[in-house]
Amino acid sequence: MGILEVKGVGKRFGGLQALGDVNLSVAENTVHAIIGPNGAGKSTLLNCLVGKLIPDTGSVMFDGQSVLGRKPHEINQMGISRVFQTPEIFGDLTVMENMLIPCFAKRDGAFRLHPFETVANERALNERALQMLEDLNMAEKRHMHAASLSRGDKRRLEMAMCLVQEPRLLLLDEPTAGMARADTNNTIDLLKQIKETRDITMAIIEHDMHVVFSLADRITVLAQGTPLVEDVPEKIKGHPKVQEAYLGQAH
Amino acid sequence: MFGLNPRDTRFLLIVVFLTLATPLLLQPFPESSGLAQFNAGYPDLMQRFAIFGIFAIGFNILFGLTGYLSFGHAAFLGVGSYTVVWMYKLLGYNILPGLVLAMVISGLFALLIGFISLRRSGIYFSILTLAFAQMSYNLAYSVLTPITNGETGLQVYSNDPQVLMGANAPTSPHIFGLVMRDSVQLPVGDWLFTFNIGYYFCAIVAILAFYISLRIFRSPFGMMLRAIKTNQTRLNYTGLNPRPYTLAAFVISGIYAGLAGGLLAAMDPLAGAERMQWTASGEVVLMTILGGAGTLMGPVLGAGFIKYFENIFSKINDNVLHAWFAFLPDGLENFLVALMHPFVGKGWHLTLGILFMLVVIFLPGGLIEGGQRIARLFRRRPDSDSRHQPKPAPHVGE
Amino acid sequence: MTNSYLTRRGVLKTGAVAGAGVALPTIFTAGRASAFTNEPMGGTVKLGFNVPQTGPYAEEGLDELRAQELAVEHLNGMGDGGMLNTFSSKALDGTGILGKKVEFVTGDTQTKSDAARASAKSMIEKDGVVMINGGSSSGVAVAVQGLCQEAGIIFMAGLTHSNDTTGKDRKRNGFRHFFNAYMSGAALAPVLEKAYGNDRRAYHLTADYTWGYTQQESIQASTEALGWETANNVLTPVGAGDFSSYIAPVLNAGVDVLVLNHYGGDMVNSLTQAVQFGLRDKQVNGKNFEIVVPLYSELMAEGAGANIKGVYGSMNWNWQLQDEGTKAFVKSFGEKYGRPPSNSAHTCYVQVLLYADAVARAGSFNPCAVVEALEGFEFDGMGNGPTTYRAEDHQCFKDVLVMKGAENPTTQFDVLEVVEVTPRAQVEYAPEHPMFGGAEATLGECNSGA
Amino acid sequence: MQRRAERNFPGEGTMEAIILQILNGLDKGSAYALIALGLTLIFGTLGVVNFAHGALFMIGAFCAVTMQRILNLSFEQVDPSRTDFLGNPLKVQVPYIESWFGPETGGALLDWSVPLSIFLAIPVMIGLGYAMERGLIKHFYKRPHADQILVTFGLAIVLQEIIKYFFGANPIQVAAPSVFSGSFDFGAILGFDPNVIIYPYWRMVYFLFSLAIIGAVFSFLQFTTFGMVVRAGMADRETVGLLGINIDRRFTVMFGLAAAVAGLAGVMYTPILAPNYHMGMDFLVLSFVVVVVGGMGSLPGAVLAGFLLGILQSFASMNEIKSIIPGIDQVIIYLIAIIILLTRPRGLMGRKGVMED
Repeated sequence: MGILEVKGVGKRFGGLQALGDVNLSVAENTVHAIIGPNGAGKSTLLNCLVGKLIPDTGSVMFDGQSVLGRKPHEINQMGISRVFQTPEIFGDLTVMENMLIPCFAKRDGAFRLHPFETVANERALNERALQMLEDLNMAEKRHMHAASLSRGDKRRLEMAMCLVQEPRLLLLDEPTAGMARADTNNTIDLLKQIKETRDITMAIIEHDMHVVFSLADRITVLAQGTPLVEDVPEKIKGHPKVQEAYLGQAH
Repeated sequence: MFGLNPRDTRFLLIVVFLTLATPLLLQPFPESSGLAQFNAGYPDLMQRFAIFGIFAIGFNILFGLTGYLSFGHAAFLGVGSYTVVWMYKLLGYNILPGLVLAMVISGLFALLIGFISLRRSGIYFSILTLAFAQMSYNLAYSVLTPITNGETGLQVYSNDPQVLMGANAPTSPHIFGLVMRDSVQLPVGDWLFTFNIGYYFCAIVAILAFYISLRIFRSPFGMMLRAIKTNQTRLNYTGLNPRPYTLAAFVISGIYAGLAGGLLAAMDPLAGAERMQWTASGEVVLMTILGGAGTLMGPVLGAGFIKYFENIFSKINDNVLHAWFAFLPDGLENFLVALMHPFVGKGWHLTLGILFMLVVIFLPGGLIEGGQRIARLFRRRPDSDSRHQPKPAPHVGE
Repeated sequence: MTNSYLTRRGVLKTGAVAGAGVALPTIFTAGRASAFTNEPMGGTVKLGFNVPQTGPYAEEGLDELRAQELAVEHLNGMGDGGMLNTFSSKALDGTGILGKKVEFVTGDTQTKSDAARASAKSMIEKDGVVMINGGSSSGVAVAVQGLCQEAGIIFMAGLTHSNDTTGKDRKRNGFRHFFNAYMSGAALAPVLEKAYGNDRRAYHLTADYTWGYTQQESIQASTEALGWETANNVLTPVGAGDFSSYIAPVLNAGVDVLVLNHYGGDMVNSLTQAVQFGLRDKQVNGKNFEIVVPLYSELMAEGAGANIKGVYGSMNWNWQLQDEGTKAFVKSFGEKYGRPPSNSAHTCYVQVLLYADAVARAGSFNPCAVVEALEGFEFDGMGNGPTTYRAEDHQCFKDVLVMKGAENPTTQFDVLEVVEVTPRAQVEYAPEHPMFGGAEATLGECNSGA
Repeated sequence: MQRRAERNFPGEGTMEAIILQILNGLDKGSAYALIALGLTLIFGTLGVVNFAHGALFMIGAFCAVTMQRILNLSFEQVDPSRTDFLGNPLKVQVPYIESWFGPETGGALLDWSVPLSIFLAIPVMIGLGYAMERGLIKHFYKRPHADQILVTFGLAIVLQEIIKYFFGANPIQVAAPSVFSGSFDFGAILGFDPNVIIYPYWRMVYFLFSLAIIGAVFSFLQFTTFGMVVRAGMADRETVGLLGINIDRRFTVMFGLAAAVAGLAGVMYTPILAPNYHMGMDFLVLSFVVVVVGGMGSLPGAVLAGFLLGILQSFASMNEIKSIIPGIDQVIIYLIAIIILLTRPRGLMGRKGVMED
């Protein structure tokens, strides 16, 4: 029984069957990659997991509870964090403030009105945020505006913001898309470091085989909205169905 | 001190000092000089500075922090005023019950309007708030005349019940006997300073309002509001629902507006429907942007700026101009008067319009940025070589 | 009333006596030197002219301002003296008021009661005026009148036509020279009867605010007294601009008279549009369809252009009158500004003179003395014939003009012509008339601020 | 305060009344639609909140006044037989145009001053729009909407104060050509009793005129390459920019076009509504409501919303409806706006993501 159980999920957009009968099981403390050619339904699946889309059929269970019908922020509170293709951070805020928001969210839940408390006085939270920044080598940039960070640093910051919430499941949506080789390698190293130092489950949606094969414990190949195969990386590499799916999609 | 860091405490103390010293600071020119026209240290205008300062501070909590541009905040101002005058009519001239109730009622009204309007964002939100406020205004001006006294404005009549009014109670707004209109005047040489009770009441309320807004800016709540302005998606995926936060900000700013409206009626016991018109809502938007949205002091400066023009420039007529330039030869005098004529008196709108444009073109951050630039001129630039180092984020509120 | 408004000039003087520059808060509200608000101490006295300088009535405000400046000139003995020469009271001698030179300050009411009060307050608090005059709407007049009552200075209303100003909102410190809605109705009715008979069905379009309500009520009462029937009264939003959807139903309402209880831009638009809809070319019940505009102003009549031809209305005064006072005023105004004065200009001019005269007769600027001098004051030579300031409600009683849009105007200034001067007796009413607040309405006590 | 005489005519003539109000609504709607169309062009193409758009409408109206003044330029002739208000001999103004072309042709030109002013308004408005965009708005594309509001609001005040300086604050009557001054019996055409549905000629002219303008704008955007590029730019500015097309230059032209549309709406509206210097502000709020109800960035939406609100406002002004809900005509526009925005999140035809942040 995995921490995330996707059973028979289907989703239509008008006449287009984006997802049809997807079954997926992500085991705890593993890195599970979902790969597939363009239009395979990877992003749709991800959006179904985080509450942005509601699937037409099937169920999505996280740690034994259904996530369907819950809003994104409620799903996050269940312990699922998401990293976006282009880093979503609070550009106008400083790096430190960016870190503090998930800390408060974690502590206070969905809403707590605290107009007379002072951010600076929340010692424990500040220390935790700083610790996380240090872990990711971002501490010396904590007073910078997030918008002025480099792209790689933005990714790092976003990752830190997700990790500081101590999620049980981290969803990564093409974390290296559009990155230069060096940045990609940095990101891989970062993810490896996270994987090694923390008890965390990760689900990665990725295009880049290099990334996938450096990280994943298990891989699901998605094509035309249905899973083709699911196996360990070594087996996926030479799998005929996978090659067919990718070659048929020649690009 | 006061739960603030030393820097903010210093800031607050400066604000307190400036507010309390306003009657002196706004009276820089001797009475007999021609420039006395520019003195603004008389009670009514000082009260307006404080009151519209409160209005703008409150508006800034919504607009400056969350970025939600409400075009209907004047409705809360009007509701506050009407509440206070009705309390005069029903209970008596003590302003306290009215002010408290004004905050409660405008808060409830804001809760209702905010709950509906915040379902939309961007310009759709702005138009929803505008629509609510315009409906309130139009109805108050016409159909609701029995409650609002329409165009004339709600006022107290001698046959109103005023059940709590004692036999010797003052017959104008007061707080436990301290009459708002009373003043102490202090002549110093050719200067004349007026210390008005009403002003000091407004000033104390304004300082409190400012202090609360400062605390909100520095609080986790304020940080959440700024986060909403920057990136709602990330906030959602961080486990936070932005709606309660924006609604809370909307209600808080509505309460500020209601308080400001109540104070207007506390200084002058009449509530006119025009207070709710879209131009009044637009005015507070302009004040906030003009001063510098999202900064602590900016909106207050903007409020002062606009009210100063409205009250001082509109009173300069040709006679005054002639008096100023009387020392010049006739031809030059007439030329200068003719040159300035379109910009003062009935032309004060023109001057204001031009200044709006100049400020926004040359000072993108509003008046507050102008102040910062001037301050920078006087400050030594110690780190001109460290320009390439990461720039620390400016402290919010500067 | 507690003492609240202080004398600026007065305090300066006493302050100087107490030892120039000694920073002592010697002057609390109780121990002041002056006997009433803003008592003029030096050689000058300041009056406040609070008129709309921005917004829809800016032009009217400008004309009021011209007249007020002229009045100040005449009071100070400059110019040709204007109506001072024809005024029945001879207390003023062209040396200012009580020997003090008259100065004035101006402000912008913006035709909003809030802004008007702010402007008036700054005049009282900053400039130390003893009297405020002007305004172009009833809302503003009532608001400023209330303020002047509280502050303890005199308010001489400008153009305000609502019954309320000297009705339910009357104040001891406020005076209105302008006529009111009731008088309009009373003056118009006989003329309408003569012109259109007494078997008519009228349809009212009424501006949806207090002035509109009182005017409509007055006109309805006086026309119904003739035997007219009031078919309908429709309230229209102020500043609606396009009145077509209110005018169109008139066509089929089976009525033969349309009464437009509008003023200013609303009047210009509703009248123009009614004419465009062909109302005036229609025959209903065998009679010509007619339009009536109860309150005219020449500035607005100019805006309505040719549409106003033959339309009846009423006015407080018109420059085309031929009495001596009018001629003198039109001459000095026309020579100075190159145009004849409007009736709001006339009212403001006369009000300034009346105030000055009352001060001169009372021998004091004390508002209570001025009130006493003005109450029941009878005068003549101010263009309206024999006039009385009634003591009970501070309303002036005088003849009312019934006007008609001229068929062949020669200039932009004579688009209206005087049809009849309705004698004063016909427009009088009891002070406790129900349209004027009934028996409950009182002036209250005079307030001098002391 | 309710002092109405109760007397209605239920049932009788209901159909006629409805047709009349539809006609009135179409006319109001034409004005709303034209203003909103121009505003949407600016919103949609440039992403600029233009608070000076009402002022452009007002300037258009004053083009008609100016034209009338120009045609009326006169020299003075002393007429000794008459006197002016001061008793001096009357100076009669004789328009040059009448002395040049003779009273007949001259008079006809004067009579047609409103349609003639279109020829004045087009270059003036395009020029003004061009100058505004190049001189001011251009620098505000990347600034926050708040700054755009402040600067255009300042500009609107300046424009209206300039007009006030030259033309005064009073409404100025500008008459339609006398051919159109009357009204015609619309009901008779539809087979109703004569004299029940009367409609002024000029309002019909205005309605047809606005249809023509709307049609012209749409076909311009639909059928010219210029229009295609602009439409593409409205959809995705960056991509079009990447194609090497100078989209900015075209947007400048669009600004001129939008100004011209607003101006023409103003010119032709003058016989219906006597222009005054603050009419722009009166229309400003309304036009924003119309645009937003139509949906940000949607031209058909703006037109649709204009007509819809115009017609609903006319219906709300009917006595029958006002007697049920007093004051409904005062708030109907806002009420409809609220209902539409709550049921359709982006107005009638708005696109996702336009001006939502």
